[in-house]
Amino acid sequence: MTTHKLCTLQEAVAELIHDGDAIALEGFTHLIPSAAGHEVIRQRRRNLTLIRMTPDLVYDMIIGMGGADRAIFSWGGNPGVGSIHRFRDAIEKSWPRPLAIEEHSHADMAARYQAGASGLPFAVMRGYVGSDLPRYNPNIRFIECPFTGERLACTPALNPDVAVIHAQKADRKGNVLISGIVGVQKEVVLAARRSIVTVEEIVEDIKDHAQMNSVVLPGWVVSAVCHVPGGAHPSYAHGYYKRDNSFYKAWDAISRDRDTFLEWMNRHVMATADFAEFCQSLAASGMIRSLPQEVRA
Amino acid sequence: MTTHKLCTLQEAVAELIHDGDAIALEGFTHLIPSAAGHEVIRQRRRNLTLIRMTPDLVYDMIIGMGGADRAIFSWGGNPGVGSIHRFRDAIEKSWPRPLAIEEHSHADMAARYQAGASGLPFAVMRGYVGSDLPRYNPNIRFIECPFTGERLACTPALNPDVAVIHAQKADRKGNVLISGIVGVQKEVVLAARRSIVTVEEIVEDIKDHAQMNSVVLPGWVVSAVCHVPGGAHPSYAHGYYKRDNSFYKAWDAISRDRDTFLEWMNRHVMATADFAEFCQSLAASGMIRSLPQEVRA
Amino acid sequence: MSYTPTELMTINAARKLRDRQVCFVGIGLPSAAANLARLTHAPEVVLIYESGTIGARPDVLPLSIGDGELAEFADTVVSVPEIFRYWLQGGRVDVGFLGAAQIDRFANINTTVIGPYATPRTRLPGAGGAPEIASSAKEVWITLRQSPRSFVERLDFITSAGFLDGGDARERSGARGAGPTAVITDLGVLTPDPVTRELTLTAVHPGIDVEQVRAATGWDLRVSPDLRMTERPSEQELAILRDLHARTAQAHGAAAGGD
Amino acid sequence: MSYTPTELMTINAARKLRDRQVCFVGIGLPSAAANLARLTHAPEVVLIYESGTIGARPDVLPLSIGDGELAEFADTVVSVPEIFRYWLQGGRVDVGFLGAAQIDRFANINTTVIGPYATPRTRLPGAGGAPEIASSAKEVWITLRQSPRSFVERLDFITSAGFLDGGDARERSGARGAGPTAVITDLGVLTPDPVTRELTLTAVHPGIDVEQVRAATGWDLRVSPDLRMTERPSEQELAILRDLHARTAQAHGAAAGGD
Repeated sequence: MTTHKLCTLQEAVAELIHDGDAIALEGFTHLIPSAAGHEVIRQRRRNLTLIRMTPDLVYDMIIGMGGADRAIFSWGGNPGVGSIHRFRDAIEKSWPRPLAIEEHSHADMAARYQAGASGLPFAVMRGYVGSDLPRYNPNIRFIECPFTGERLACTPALNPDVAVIHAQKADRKGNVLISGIVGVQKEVVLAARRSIVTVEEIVEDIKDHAQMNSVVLPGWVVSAVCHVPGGAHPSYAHGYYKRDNSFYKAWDAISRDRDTFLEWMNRHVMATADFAEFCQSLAASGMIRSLPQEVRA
Repeated sequence: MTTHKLCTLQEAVAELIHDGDAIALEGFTHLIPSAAGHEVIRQRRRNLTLIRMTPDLVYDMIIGMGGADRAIFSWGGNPGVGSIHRFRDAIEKSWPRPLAIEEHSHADMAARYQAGASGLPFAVMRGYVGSDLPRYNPNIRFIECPFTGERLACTPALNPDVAVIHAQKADRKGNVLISGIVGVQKEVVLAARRSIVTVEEIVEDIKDHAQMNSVVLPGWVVSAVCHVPGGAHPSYAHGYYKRDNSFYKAWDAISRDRDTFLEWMNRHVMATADFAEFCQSLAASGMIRSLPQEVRA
Repeated sequence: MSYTPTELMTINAARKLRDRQVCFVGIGLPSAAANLARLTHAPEVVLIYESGTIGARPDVLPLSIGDGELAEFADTVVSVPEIFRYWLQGGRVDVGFLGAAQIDRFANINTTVIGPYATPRTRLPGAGGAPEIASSAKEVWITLRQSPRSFVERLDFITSAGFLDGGDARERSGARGAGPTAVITDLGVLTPDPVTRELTLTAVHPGIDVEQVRAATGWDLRVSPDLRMTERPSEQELAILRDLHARTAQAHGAAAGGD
Repeated sequence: MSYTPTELMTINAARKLRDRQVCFVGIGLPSAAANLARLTHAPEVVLIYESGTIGARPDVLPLSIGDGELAEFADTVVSVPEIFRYWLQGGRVDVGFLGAAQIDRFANINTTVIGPYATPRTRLPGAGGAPEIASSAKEVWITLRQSPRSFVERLDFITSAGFLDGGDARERSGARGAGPTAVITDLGVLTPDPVTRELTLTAVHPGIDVEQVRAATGWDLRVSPDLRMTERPSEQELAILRDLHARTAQAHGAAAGGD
């Protein structure tokens, strides 16, 4: 890429995410790259394929703003709260546009990312026994073990155009440290053609912060690193700030109605220049008790 | 098992390793369970299938003492030195008994352990392209990707009867912490029906020593934990003692000749009661400059 | 001491867990029950969450499957691919503990859609980890509230297999494990008939009569001739459960506690 | 400054590595060359060893592929399954740098047996990581001493594929990457003919004449009409290499240094 590896989130999204791309914003409850999701919306990306094990608020926003044609996922909901209404509205009523879906199980999505990271064309698993999912998803097939004759499920590797994750720390060379619930983040970055990592903190040398067997992504496998403190909100960053459970609950009311949703998005996302302004806007409207970056101090 | 999870190595081998078992002593250069290998020899186990990516000194000893019928491996040598003579003598001249071999590549052995740990009957990989190995090993087959039609290698999962590894620390509940070069140790323990872990140190609670994402084997997946300080010698235990390179070199001379080998084994292994006595015996003969447990202090 | 139907269900589910069992825990009611077991009779139970936490010991109940609380006090935290491959598919899980939106008489469950798949009347969250939990754990327990809308004659979609069409259908399917050995509801406990595998009411909670359970079931419910009554929640069980919910509410904000 | 044939080979192999390339390093001569490159013109080269160390920066040369020195200063240390699956098979390696016991005219290599497989005259260590390094890295370099016993007309066993029977045989085999683009010996450098893929002598080291190379080759060696001479090792290269070996000898005991 032409920008420096350490760049702003605006630059990273402008350069690396294109209309029509298959993008995977990952983070399993922890470290969800919410700020990056907002930036995709601000830059009005269209016709995206959204890949994510658990499409939750971050994809509800993109879908409701009309950015997506298709979702590949294994569990779509607002964790601990209920439905994601924009996602359901798109599937059930094609609003604001139809959303095609390709549905798997968690074990399968994880295996598909692993296959993608491993340079394999497909993943093999014991899965979907007796489930109706394979009837509706032609990407779930079955093969026989060449040694035992057992029947196993298989699905194509996932290789997104762009992986986007949030992590705790990176250094100036772009080496990234992830800790706590690490989800599928290493796999999705290695499976993707390009990758953006937003981080809480830039440190001088990651080796001063990481033990030998820590989950580290070397800078040379990452396309861009952006310093976005609090960028996982309302998800959390272990060691920095907690999950904002009240925001997840508030989202239920914000997103239930199309107009309320649009008004909220226009006010807090489209009318703000970046994630810091978004946080200020939320704080000004009393929606968050404290900005994530302040939680840390 | 009837013995307590924390027990002596003698008890663990007596109870868990039987004649005719397929055993896997793993440790990729680092953390090789040498003391456990000696104990297998002391207890005169016979007709073993020896599984290991890199059969080196630890299997050279067992093979030379007539304990093995078969070896499954990917690289057999004395790292940085040359051949392992007892292994070669068994393959080339059937001394002291014939040794059947099943030969794979490193990537394949690692994948086979992964498949074993994953409850899958086989592993898929891009491998063996143009190699003669599949001509001589019927366990290497090829399948077609059901999506792309590509030809991929596959091999059966490895599920040893017993896995044996060495690690830095365990606690009283048998939780094991491994750090540094971690090799295939987690996979082999999870793939095996039973497992023995020898450790440098017993600590009160492993959580005081392990970060969240450290490589930890919970006590409930391990059959026996044995406190054997220095038990990886001449391999090393990161944070405890270094690799004894001079012993690896000395082994070349010890093992080249059948009688010299037998004399050495009888003197240092068969005539000693346990690993501590073995170390004393070596030190008394000037073969090691210092006992591993002393290196630590 | 009085108690709510949800407390009753949670306490009865918790009682089933034995100490040192390895339990793959779904979020919500299964998580509350598993942690209640850990805080009462099963201190060494091993709780695994699909977020990768092994040996989790949350002090408050997680609102999501990946709360930091789960990682903080776990024995180890591994990646999501690893948790499914080495730990679940690897055959190390004794009990898979699931919730569900709908269940049928053979304990198949639906968490995907109500109505046709392409044009759903209600779009549910989807499979998550359930299809493989249901076919890999040594046994499966399901906990949900009993009503004609949740206990249905015919599922629009089988997300995760119970006994499929009953009889030996599950064995023939290649699924591993014994399948759903218990369904714990707010009214009682259902277990599969050993031969037909049809869910049979084998216990009712105190104060619940069989007709009430029949009325809450969308098919003609079979009732065991040896129907027993579950034990009333003890004061200790209720106190510990309420403490747990109170701590949880305080940690997450008021609305997160209770159920 | 005078130098040994091994120093010459190591320095010429080191020169090929470019800064920031990702190199999967075999033990022995490849490791010495890759680290010399890192200590001279390629400080940001990424060295991966099959023991799982990524971005290794050993201060002394490792005697084994898994010395603690490799882990201590690495960017990260991953498991052996991961290094082969995510990093090598995943297509992230620019250069696979291998040694070999024997090589043929199409740069296929043998590290398995001399003589029949079932009744070998000499049993070699076996495949190790080489078959997949040879078929997954974007290109492969091989370094070994040139002699009629190592450069043979016909291999008894192909452990790892070069260009197989030559021509487009490698492409047809499904191997990825360009295959062996250079063989660096103590006498010179051989590169594959663009069409036939037969190894062709394209450079000799200073003081080596072509007849010497032909005599050390077990087949009728093709020589490039544009044969060039490699540059003499510089004083700086020799000084840094000798320092490295001296440090290594001191750390490992005298016999470990040199070659």
